[in-house]
Order: sequence, then structure tokens, then C-alpha cells
Amino acid sequence: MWNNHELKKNYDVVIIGGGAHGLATAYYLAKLGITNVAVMEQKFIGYGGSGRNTAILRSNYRTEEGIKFYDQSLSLYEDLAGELDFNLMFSRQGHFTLGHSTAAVSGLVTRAENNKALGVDSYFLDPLEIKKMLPEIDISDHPRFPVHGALYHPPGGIIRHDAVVWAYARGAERKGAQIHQLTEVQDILVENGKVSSVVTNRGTVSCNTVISVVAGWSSEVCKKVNIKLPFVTHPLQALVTQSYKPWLNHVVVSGTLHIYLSQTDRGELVCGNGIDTYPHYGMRSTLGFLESYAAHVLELFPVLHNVAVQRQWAGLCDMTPDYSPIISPIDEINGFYVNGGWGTYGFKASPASGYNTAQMVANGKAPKMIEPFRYNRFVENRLVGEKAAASVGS
Amino acid sequence: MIKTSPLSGIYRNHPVKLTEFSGWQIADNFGNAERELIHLSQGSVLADWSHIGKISLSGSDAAKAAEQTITGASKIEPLRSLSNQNMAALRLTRNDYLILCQSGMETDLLEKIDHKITTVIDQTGALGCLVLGGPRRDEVLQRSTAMDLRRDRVIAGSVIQSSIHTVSMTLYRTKHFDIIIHPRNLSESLYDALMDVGIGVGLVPCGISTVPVSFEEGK
Amino acid sequence: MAKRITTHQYCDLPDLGERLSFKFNGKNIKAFTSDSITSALIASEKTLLTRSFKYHRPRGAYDVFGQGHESLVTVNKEPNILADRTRVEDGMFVESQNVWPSVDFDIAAVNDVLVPMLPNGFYYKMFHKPKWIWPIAEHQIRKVAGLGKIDVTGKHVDRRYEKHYRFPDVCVVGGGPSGLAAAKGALDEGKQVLLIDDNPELGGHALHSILPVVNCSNSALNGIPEYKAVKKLIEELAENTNLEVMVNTSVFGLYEDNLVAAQCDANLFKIRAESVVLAPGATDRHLVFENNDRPGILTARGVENLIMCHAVLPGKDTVVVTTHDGGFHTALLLKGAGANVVAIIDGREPGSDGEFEKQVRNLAIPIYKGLTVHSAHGKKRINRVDVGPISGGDSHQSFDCDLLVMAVGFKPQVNLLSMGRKRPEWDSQRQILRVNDLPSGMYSTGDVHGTASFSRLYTEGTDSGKAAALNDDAPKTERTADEIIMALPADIESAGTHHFICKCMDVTRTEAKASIDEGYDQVESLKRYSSMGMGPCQGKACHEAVARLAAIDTGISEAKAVPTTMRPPFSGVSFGVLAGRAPHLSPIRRTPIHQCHIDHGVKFLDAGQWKRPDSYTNPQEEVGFVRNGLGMIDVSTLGKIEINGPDAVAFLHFMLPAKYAKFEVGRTRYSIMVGEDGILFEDGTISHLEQGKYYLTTTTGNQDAINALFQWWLLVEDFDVQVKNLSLANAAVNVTGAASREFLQKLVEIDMSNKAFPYMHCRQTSIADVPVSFYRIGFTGELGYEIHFPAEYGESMWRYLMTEGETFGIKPFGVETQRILRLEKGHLIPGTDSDALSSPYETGVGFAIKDDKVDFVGKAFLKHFKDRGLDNKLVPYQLDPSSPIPDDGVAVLENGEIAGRVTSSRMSPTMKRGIGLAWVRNDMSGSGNNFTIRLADGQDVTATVLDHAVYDPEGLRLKS
Amino acid sequence: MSFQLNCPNCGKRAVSEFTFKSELKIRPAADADFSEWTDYVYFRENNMGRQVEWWYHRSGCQSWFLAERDTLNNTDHRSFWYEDLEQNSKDKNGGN
Repeated sequence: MWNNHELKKNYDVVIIGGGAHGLATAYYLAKLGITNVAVMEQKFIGYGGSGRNTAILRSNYRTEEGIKFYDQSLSLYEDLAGELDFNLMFSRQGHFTLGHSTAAVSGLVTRAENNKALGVDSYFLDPLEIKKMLPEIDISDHPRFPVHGALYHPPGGIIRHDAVVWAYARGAERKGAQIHQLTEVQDILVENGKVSSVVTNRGTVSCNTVISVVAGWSSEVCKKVNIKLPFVTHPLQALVTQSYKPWLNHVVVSGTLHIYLSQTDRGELVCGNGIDTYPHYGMRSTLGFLESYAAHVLELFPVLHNVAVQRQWAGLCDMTPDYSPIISPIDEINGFYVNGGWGTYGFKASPASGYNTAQMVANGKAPKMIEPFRYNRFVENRLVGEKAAASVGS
Repeated sequence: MIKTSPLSGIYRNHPVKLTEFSGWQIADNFGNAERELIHLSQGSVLADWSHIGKISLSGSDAAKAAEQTITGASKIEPLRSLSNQNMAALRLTRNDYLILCQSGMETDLLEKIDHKITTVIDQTGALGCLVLGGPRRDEVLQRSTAMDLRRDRVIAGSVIQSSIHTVSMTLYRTKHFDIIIHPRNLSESLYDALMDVGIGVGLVPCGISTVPVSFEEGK
Repeated sequence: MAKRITTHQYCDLPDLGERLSFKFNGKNIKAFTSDSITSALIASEKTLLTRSFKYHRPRGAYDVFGQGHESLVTVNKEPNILADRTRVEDGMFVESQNVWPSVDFDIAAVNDVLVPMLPNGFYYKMFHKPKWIWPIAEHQIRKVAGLGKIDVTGKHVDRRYEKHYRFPDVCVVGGGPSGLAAAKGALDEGKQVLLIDDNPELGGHALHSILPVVNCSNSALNGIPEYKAVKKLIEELAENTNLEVMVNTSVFGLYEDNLVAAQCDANLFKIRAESVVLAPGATDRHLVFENNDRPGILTARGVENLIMCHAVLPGKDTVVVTTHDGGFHTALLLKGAGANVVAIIDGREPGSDGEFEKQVRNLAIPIYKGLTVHSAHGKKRINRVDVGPISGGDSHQSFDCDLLVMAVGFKPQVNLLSMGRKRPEWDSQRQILRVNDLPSGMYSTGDVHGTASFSRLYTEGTDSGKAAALNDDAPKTERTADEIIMALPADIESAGTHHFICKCMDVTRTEAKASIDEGYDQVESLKRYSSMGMGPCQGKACHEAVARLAAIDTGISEAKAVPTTMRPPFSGVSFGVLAGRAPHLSPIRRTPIHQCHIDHGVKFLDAGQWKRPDSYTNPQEEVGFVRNGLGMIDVSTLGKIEINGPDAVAFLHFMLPAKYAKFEVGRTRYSIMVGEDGILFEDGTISHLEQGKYYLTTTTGNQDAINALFQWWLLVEDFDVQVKNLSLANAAVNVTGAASREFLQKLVEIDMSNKAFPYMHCRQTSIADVPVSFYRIGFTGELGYEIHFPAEYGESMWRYLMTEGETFGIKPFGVETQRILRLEKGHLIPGTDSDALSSPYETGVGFAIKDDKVDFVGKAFLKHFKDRGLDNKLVPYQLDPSSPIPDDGVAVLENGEIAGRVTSSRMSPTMKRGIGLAWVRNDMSGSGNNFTIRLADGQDVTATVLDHAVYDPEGLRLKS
Repeated sequence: MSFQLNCPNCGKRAVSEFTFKSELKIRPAADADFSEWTDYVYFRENNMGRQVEWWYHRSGCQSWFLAERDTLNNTDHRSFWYEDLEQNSKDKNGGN
């Protein structure tokens, strides 16, 4: 599968972060013929957001930038299992985003129409249509926030998130990239405005290019080269229930209630909610999350009252002011790239993120697809419009 | 024009006997004053004191202004109170006081205060006031707030600002009552929540004939 | 054969309570009220409880403390209930899960035969080529996946769930000897103590011990058997009123700042303790050998519990495998209950016999030293075991038996300790996974540091309780050589492919090894790939085995074994328990006029937490009331802030983008607010009520936020002003329509004429002796007055105005009606028609900005927005009268590409055509320009940009 | 319910009673370069470790205060009034 290697003296590209994005980047770089690549992972691959998300895939964003990018990602996901010869268990269940107010419905309609215009399958459903597909949902006016409608997105679904990490790792490794687990990048050295080497707990290696792909930890990595980011790291919590006979065959998200849920092929309900309201790096889960999630999910599905939580955890989200990522060269430092700011929407972006990052590094310039996600937009005040549609993670 | 309590909706759904008190329409009793007395002595009761006067003072000279309402108020520590039968001065922070008084007294009090030195707001209509009484009221609180309100920790005369059933509130503890002052618009929700958890610990609603307004004397 | 026993040679038997019966898979089972489902089933010889997750192997009771998946059953249609921890009730229906057609004959058990053929991680290796296979395969997988069945009938939905809070000085988790002693230690210091145990009664494993207590510092306990001593200790403690005891209560989580979460039935306890003492004890160690999952293999403490707490003998011919004297104790209990102890297999080499060993020898029970179990036989029930050397290899002896007791040492229950943010480490001296040095405020004591004698646990526990009470350093725990229990090798090398490491997820040793060979050599990756430890027990049974095996297989020493992260909850906790009662969710906010709306038969609208009137009849009709007569709406939800003081003007100049130096008393203005980022987030009106006293209104959602924001700026910028949040103190209504002046003039003494009180002015007066302020503004497009007055008069004032206005035909109208009215005037609502990226210039309210001020909030960004020009613009539009009405939110298209969106769209009853507001590209925003709106059904309609309000563009009605 | 934050007025309370605003930042002068403003509005140190932050006791005394908190573990934080912020940091905070 993959092996442990000694560190080489030199790599063309050092990717900091062995999550799905970093490994996908290594894989697509290798496909472009750039194989003298090291992925440096402080813990084990998939330790961060890649292993802590709720594995939902969708492309029903609001803005043209978002829709096109995530649609590319979803297309790549579709063929990934075959390409990497690894069953990623992509379960195309269809994805509901529920709206609980007239304002929310309006936002969903905008998304539906923008999606349609760009060829993404999304449409609006009224409560009765929702009820047909989700028989146990409460669409009465009894809940505190009744269901007013939903954006339905048939291509959305869930995938086995760890498998994506492993498949990219194996794919990259097979094409010549090296994956170094338990390898902590302690410093990044810059000479004459150009990246020169990376200092790790296992020694120093020289390199021409460094890509920081560490999501929630981006601010700390970029401090090593004095680059400040518009990120705030918040925890995002999730839980799984015990295993039950498959009951829910769709992904259900509610923006107002800040919750989402789906059921895996193992029978567990995978559940998450919005980010915690204050920054925190500790990844420690809270009781408050369990309580608020439970209260909210029972508003939608009262029959789940005796379903038991089996495990809870937290991951990190690097939130940006416009709820869109940065995938960009950094002008001040030749050879230094940042891929981050993935907030709550990073996992589903992995293939497109890796693919475009690889193109950017190989060609020295960002492909058109990711131009809107350049670093300088925050300096220039040219933000992307996804914040307006920001619902919870999903 | 009559002043109505934020619980007027609740009154409609109970066999309540209403009374007019200082221009306010308020519950005299909830249909069975005898039962209310029994619960007050043995279980727990919830009364509506929303009609009491409530004046907030804030700013760096709030203490000076508070002294104009009740002598000694400027000397009390934050989160403590000073009261007599008719009024209570609660010191919320260094710079914030809440003055409570018998209904109708607020006009006089407002006149006594030098409005130039402090921000004075008549919050009488802005805030609801629910009162828990009875020996089992601690059990209601233990199901209602994440605040530690053990009697040996929060002694009579204490003032706590926190939330109860997710409603922000100021809790003023006297020897016999826990007085919960909260935003008027959430009053009915808070009442419902308290009554809901009060099932099983003998909580019943009661009127001011059972629990007349009194701030009890002392520091 | 299992049976109920009536006498025991060495101990008293418990009082079993009343007789009752219940159904298990349709069959009647006799039981006693003291029984758990498991004890009752075992007593009735129902050893086979369920089938395993993947291979559908038969499984039976194992530890009887509800730690593993074996215990999960469906009770009265409620899934995944722990049979081990649930008391029987008369007439209850208990069913096995994950079986079809029955637990005795399960068709899916064919999977078991396939075990050797299925590669490790086979899900990742199969069914993905060609692409179309997977959806079909997945469909089949989902048919058989999962354990219990969610009861979709919702029969129990109305169960009463409660939340409780507790604030003890010291919270002791675990009511065994050490926990009890800790409680005593803390109580002796005068502290309030909460003692929690998840068993039906306090006492822990001491309840199963007939060993006499010796050398205990509590001398009253010496000389009597532990099970009696511990009861005596409990009685002693019960007299202390500072102690609260909760039994049957499981602590499922330990969170930041000593927040202990516990569950008892339908109750959630949230306990914030000054100090926490964790005394969770230890459970029998898991042993990995061939067919180690067969029904009839039970843990030693499980067997002891069955005998001493339920008078149930779980087998007749028994083999005990052990590595410590405890195994001999269990053997004695078995023997005393009438079992035939076939053999004791002791992993230790021969040496000096312990006290129990001597007794056992006297009973002529054969003892085999230096051996262990290699494999078990029998399918639905064990019938034979093979034993052999610890080093593995060939087994050399077999014993027929129907019960195998595992007494191979204990694994400390480190989960809760680990949730305190400390990873357990393999303590190679004590041969256990252990957590040292807990964060301050947390203490641990007892068997969790390695098992020890009652008297040692007592002393240690008391010391810990005392330290917790005084916030001292945690006392050291020592273990002497004779207290340390040897751990058998992590795996006994022997033939076969059914060495189950993780029984919950059906993961074998072979699979784990193969996964490591594939590169999943980090214990966390290994867990995720093989799904070991991810089942119902969350690794409680197997984390030690997984860690030790992974260490060996990845070539590091066993001493470096570190298990995967232990996460809450420690035991399953249901959504119902976590959610509690509905009022906890999001309380409803009601305006002071709420009851009046109900009287009018209102339809309410949820506006955040608020209930607001949406409409009373229908909005299209209500528009007519306002346009042609007189209407009144409750606008009490407006934020209302009064600002006065010497620096009032300077403060307004700083906070708001407009200028107020020439803003005269009695005037009212439209006002916007922007953030430092220059984004429009709020609008409202500002009025100059009296010299130096200003009154600002904000929209519903922002009343608290804006007050907080003002307070923050006051703090950091140090203005000498007073900001009063009167949002709740005042109710407000808007009386509007051509007749409003005539109507109100009847009620007030001030001159309401257009000349005396023009448009965009304010006045203070009174109505029926109630002080009111009037703001003549025009959101609806008609002559109208917003009236603010003390909230306590909300209902009276509304009723008074409705009565007095009767002759003018006054009618109430709601928020939806108001939205149409304002749309006819082209007024925007921030947040509805603008979003998080809307600059005021693009939104069309740039007129409200006067940026030639030294400094104000948002100045730099507004300048930037202004300089760079407009990209997009919010425009009013109208449709052809024959066009259908688009939904809010639909797209504006140009040549099939997105060029904008509709934010508000309504039928205008006044103009009899569709009207609205839409974002379009700036080059499309010229007056008279046509653009295309795509309806949700795909149809396109043409809209025309207006440069004015569709209704009364000159504002004659407003100003008249 | 999660960790407890220490309100300088009310004492320790569950963090859910508070509103987090942001890390303490220096407001630029009105005439500063636009890049200073974008830095102020958008960019953050986002420390993994100790940082000084603005908090508001929403459900309590409704006071603004500062807390120096370790974002890695929330422990041992120090909270204080803005007026007690060292004068040099306040000057840097500017705007007065």
C-alpha cells in the first residue's frame, strides 16, 4: 500500500499536511509528472479535517465560482474509485437543504436557479414533496421552526472519507511521491525571497516549492514565513449514533437548526452541526453540542428520540471572511503556496482542490477555476459571495 | 388605561381571579387560594410580580444615583443588595444598579434621581418578574439553570445574573423567595418552562394574594 | 446447564423479589423483579442472545455489565437497549436484533463460512469496478446492515425527558470500595459529595467477594467478608446528609472544567464539580484465541455477579482460565453454587499457593499451571476447550464444558480519565494501560491503577477523597509485586482464523495483521481501516488488545502500546435524554400586543425567536385596507435606542455614516448602519426628540446586537453619552392610511396638520394620558405615524386605537402585508434584499452616507467601494400585468448566464402586476432596461427596471 | 455547556453565556492606507496558544471585557476590564 521512507535531501515540492487535500495534490502533481514530492504529516494521514468531517458531497453552492468548483470536484469524485482502484463507497443518496423561514426559502430558490443555470441538478421542494421522500419528517407547524421547503440536489451524497485519504495516498505513492507520517515541519526557510528548505523533526530537506495544506492549522504554519491569513480556527463537532437498520437514505441538512445527518452503510447516523462560536484548537468535544444537536434533530425527526449517540468528536475549521478558500501563490515568497480556508466545506472539495493546486504549482499560475480564491482578494477587498448562502457545514 | 402583565396570555388559560393593583391588572389568585398557600408552605409556587417598579441606573456615577433612592446603596458590593419592605437596590456591577420597588413608587423614585449623572431607564414595562417560593423551589431551579444556587453559596440578599431556561435573567434571592427578573417578551416562555419542569416538585402558579410583594428587610 | 440456585455453600444469596414473566423472541421467560434481562435469560438457559455485526456469528452474554454489543436487544420495539443493564418488567417484549429469520437460525450466518475468503478491508477492495456495480452492491449491503430497528411508529415519543443540574464540591464516579472510601474522605472534610454508580446498588466488585477484609484502617470492617463489609460501609455513609447518591446512573462524559454528564433513565444530569474523583474500577481483560466469542464464555466478574446478585449459575461444567488468585475465588463461588469445576487453567508457573488456591486444591479441583486456552468449540454454545502453552503452538489437552470463565486479569476503565485529556500508556511494570497525572481538579483512585486489596483501596480512596476536598496533590498509588497481575501475551498463537479482537465489529487477528502489512501501521489508521473498536462498545472491551497487538505487529515494543483516542460518550445516550424538554430549544418572544393578535385570528410568522403577525385575513386584501382606508400594524419588535449626553452628536457621527450637526429637534431621518467592512447591515430611523436626545430604531433581529455594539464602541472610544436600550420598554404600532391624521388628531392635543407636523418629523404627546412619541415616516407609502409608548400599555393601547378607529374603518395588518406595501414603494429590507457582501452604494442607499467626516465606522471601506464603482445594483422592477409572479430568490439571466437574482417579488394589488427588487449587473440597471427572470418552472419573464417606486413615485401621499 | 469563562463581574460561567467578538486588534488611523484597513478587518493572528480576546457577557451583566485565553486548552485564562489593559497595548489599540 504505502511505505515508510527515509527523508531525501531534496524534494521539488514539499506538501505540508497529509490530509485529503495534500495527498490529492501529491497525486495530481505526480500525474503531471512531478514526482519528487514529499507529503509531510505531523500525525498520521487523515488525522485532521479529512478524518473528522461528515463526508457529505454536493455541488449546490450559490455563486458561480462555488458551483463550478464543487461541480468539478463532484465529477472527479465520481470516477475516483475506478481511477484509484479503491472502493470509496460513494453513496449518491440525494441531498436536502431544509429551509425554515421565508428568507431561507428565498436563498434556497436562488441556489436552485443558479445551479440549474450552470447545469447542476438542484430544485426546490415544498413540504409535502419532502414528506414523500422522508416519511418520518415532521412538516407540521408544531416544531419551533417548521419546515417551509427544501433545496433538493440528487447528485449529492456521502462517501467513506478515510478511504479517500488512503486511496489518494496509495495513488500518489504508486506514482512516486513519498508520504512521511509522524513528520513535523518545524520551520520553513526562505532565502532571497524564495523558499529554500523545510526543517522537520527528522532533519532538514531542501526544496523549491512548499505548499501549506493544513486547514485549521494554516495560521501557525504561515507564521513561520511571516504570512498573515484571514483565518479564524473554530471547532466543528460531529457525532455518530449506534448502528441501526438503514432508515434514512438521503442526506438531510437544516440551515436554521444548524444540523445535518445521513446514515452510512454500517447503519450509523452521522451527524454534525454548525461551528462552535469561539476559536479553539483543542478539538475537545462538548456536552453542549450533544444537547443542541439532539434538541434540533428531534424537531425534524421525533422518532429518533431513543436513538443513542455512540461517539462524538471535534475537528478544526479555518473560517474565512467570505466562506471561501484560499488556493493561491503568495507573491511575497517565491515558491510558497497556501491552500486553506476550507471552513466547513473542505472535504467535498478535495479532488478539485488537489487537482487545481497541482496545476497551479506545475504551471506557476492559478488555473481560471481557482482565480477567485486568490490570497490577494482580501487585501483588495474582492470577496467571493458564498458567505451570503452559508448554511452549516454540510 | 390599564397596564397588563406579560403573562396576560397565561391568565386567559387559567381560572384566575384578576385584580387591579396600582393601574396593573394582575392575578389575585389562580382559582384556589387555599391550595396556593399549602404549596407555598410545602411545595413550590410561581407568582407574577411583573407590576413592581424596576429602574436601572448605569454609568460611573450609578452608585451616587442609587444612594439617592435608598441610603447605603452606594456602599453595597456588586452582586449584593440592600432592601426594605418596599424597595430593593440590587447592585449588578460596579456601574449598574437595578432598583425594585412596590408598584407605583417608581415615579417618585425617578424624580429623586439626578438624571444628569447616570443613565436612568424605567424598565418597569420592559422586564417581567417571576417569583419562586416554597421549600421545594430549589428543585425547580436545579432543573432550570446551570447556575450553582445552593443556599449556602448564594445567600439571601445575593444577586445573580445568568440564564434560566436559556432566558437571560437577574435573580434576586431573599430569605423566602427567588425573584427572577427577565425580558418581558420572554416571560410567557419562561413561565411555561418553569411550570413544565415544576411538574413533580409540586409547583403551582399563585397570585399576589398568596405572595404579596415584599422585599424583606436586610442587607 | 444454567440454573437458579437456592443455596450457596460460602455466602448468603440475594433477595430476588417478586416473580414475573416476559417474552423473549416470542417465548415466555420466568424471572424475578431483581433480574436484569440477561440474568433472567441465562437462568432460563437462553445463552444465545444475538448475532454478530458482520458474520452473524452466534453471541451470548459476556461480561453482564453491558459493555459489549452482545447485550443489545430490542425492548418493546425500542432498539439497542442493553439487556445487561435493563431490569425486567412484567410482560415486556424482548427481541434479538440483527437476525433473520431468528436468532437460532440466521441465514446471514453464511457470511461466517466466508471469513477466510474475505480479504481484510474487503469493502474497499470490491464492488467498485465497473462503476455501476457499487450502487447495486450498496443496495444489498444496506438491506442487511445495521443492528436495531428504529421504531418509526413514534410510540414512545412523548416520554418525559428531564434535565437536572448539580454542583457538588466533590463528585465521585464509581461506588466500589475505593469510590465509597473517596466519598468518605471528602465527607470527613465537610464537603458536599455526589456519588454516582451505574449499577443497581453501590459496592462495586466487593459485592461479589467472599474474601475477608483484613488490616483495614476502618477497623469496623475487619474480619467480615468484603460483600458484607462494603454494605456496612454504605450504611455508615448513608447517615451523612452531605452525601447524595445516584445509582443506576451512568456517567457518560467528562468535559472541560469538571463537567460530568450522567444519565439515569430519562434524566440527564449535568454536574459541575469543584473536584472529581474517578473510581471507575477495572473490568476483566479480553483474551484473544480461536472462537473466543462463543456463547458460554463469560468473564469472571460476570459470573460472580450472576451468582451473588442474581442467584444464577450460568453453567454446569465449567473451566476457569486465570492468571491470578481471583480465578480461584470465582471457582470457589461456582463450586459453592453446585457447579462442576472441570479444570482451572492457570497461566502462572507453579509457585506458592494463595489462600483460595489452597481451598480449591482441598476441593479436588484439578489445576493446570503454565497453560492457557487455545481454542473453543461448539457453535451456539461452547462445549469444549483446548488448552496449551502460553507461548502458543499445539494445544495438548481438551476439556468438555458448557462454561468457560475468563479470569485473566483486569483492564482499568481508563475511558473517563482519558476524556480528561490524558492518553493512557502501557505501564509495563503493572501490566496495564494506565493514565497518570490528571489535570488539576481531577483525581483517580482504585482498581483503575491496578487491582489491590480492599484495605488498600480503602486507604487510597480515603486519601484521594480528602485530597479532592482540599484541592491537594493527588496521592500516589503503589502496587506491590504480589498485587500485580501478569498479562498473558496479547495473542495466543494457535491455529484458526477466528481470533476476535473486536467482537462488536467482527475483526479478527488475521485481518488486523494484514491491514498493518498494507501500511495502516498507525493505531488510529488501523482502527479506521479495520473498524476495530468502532462498534457499540467503542473499544471498551478491546482497546487494550488492539494497542498491544498493533505495537507488536508494527515492530515497536509492547511497552509503547498506546490505544486510540477514547471519546465520549462512555455509554450510549439517547437523543431524547440529551434534548430534554422542548422549552430548552429556543424560547418564543412575544410582543406586548401578542394577545390582541390572537383575538383578531392572526396567522403568526416566525421572525427569529419572535412571533409576529403575518396577516389576519389575506395580505393582498390587507394592502387595500391601507391604501384605501386605515391600517395598523404592531411594530414593537423594532429595536429602540435612546442616545443623549454631551457627546451625542459626535457619537452618532462616529457610529453612523451620516452627519447630524444640522439635524434639528423634531426631525426624523432614514438611517443606515455599516460595519467596518463597509457592508450594509442595518437600517432604521433616527429622530431628534429633544435637544441632545436622539431615538434610533433598528430592525427586529438586531435589537440586542446593536445595543451591545454601541456599548463596545462607548467603551473603547470613550464618548460621554448615555445609550439606553428601550427596545423592550416601548411597544410600537404603525397607524397608516390616508385617514390616519384625522383619526389620530381626535386622540391628541398637538396639532397634527401637515404644516405643524410634516413628513419625517417626530412629536411627543400623550394618548389617554399615556405618554407617546409619534414618528411620521412612510415605509408603507401612505400617510402614517409610528407610535411608541410604554410596553405595559401594549394591549390597552392597541384595543383603544382599534375601538377609537372603528369609525375610520381601522383594520389590523401583518408583516407580509407590510412587505408588499413597502415593495410598492421600492424600499429594501437589509438582510432580505441585501446580503453579507452588499455595499450601500450598490444597494441604492448611498445617499444616506456623508463621508466627509474625519472618522467613522466603515469609512475606509466605504471609500474603497465608492472609488471602485458599482459592479451590481439593486433595482426596483415591474412585470407585464400578464406575467406570472416569480418566487423570491429566482435568477436573473442574460444569454442563459446568471446575471443577478430577485430578492423580493410580489403581486402588487395596487398596480395589478408583479413587482419586486432584483440584483442585476450595473450595466443592466438603467431605468427602462429590460431583463429576464427565469421562473422555477423554467419559464422566462421580462422585467423592466424602474427608477422610481411603482406606487406614488413622487411621494405625494406620504407628504400630504 | 463547555468550559467556564471568568467574567470579571459575575465570576465563572459556562462559555455559552458569552459572545466572542474577536482577538484584540489595533484599529488603524482613519487616514491609514487601505491595506492597513483590510488587515484590521480581515486578517487575524489566530494564535494556537494564548491570545487576548474581546468577550461580552450576553446572558449575565452584559459587560464587555478582555480575556487572555489559551486557544489550545481554554485553561488558566485571565480576564480583565478594558481599563486595566496595559496602557501601551491600549495606545496600540488606537482610536482613542
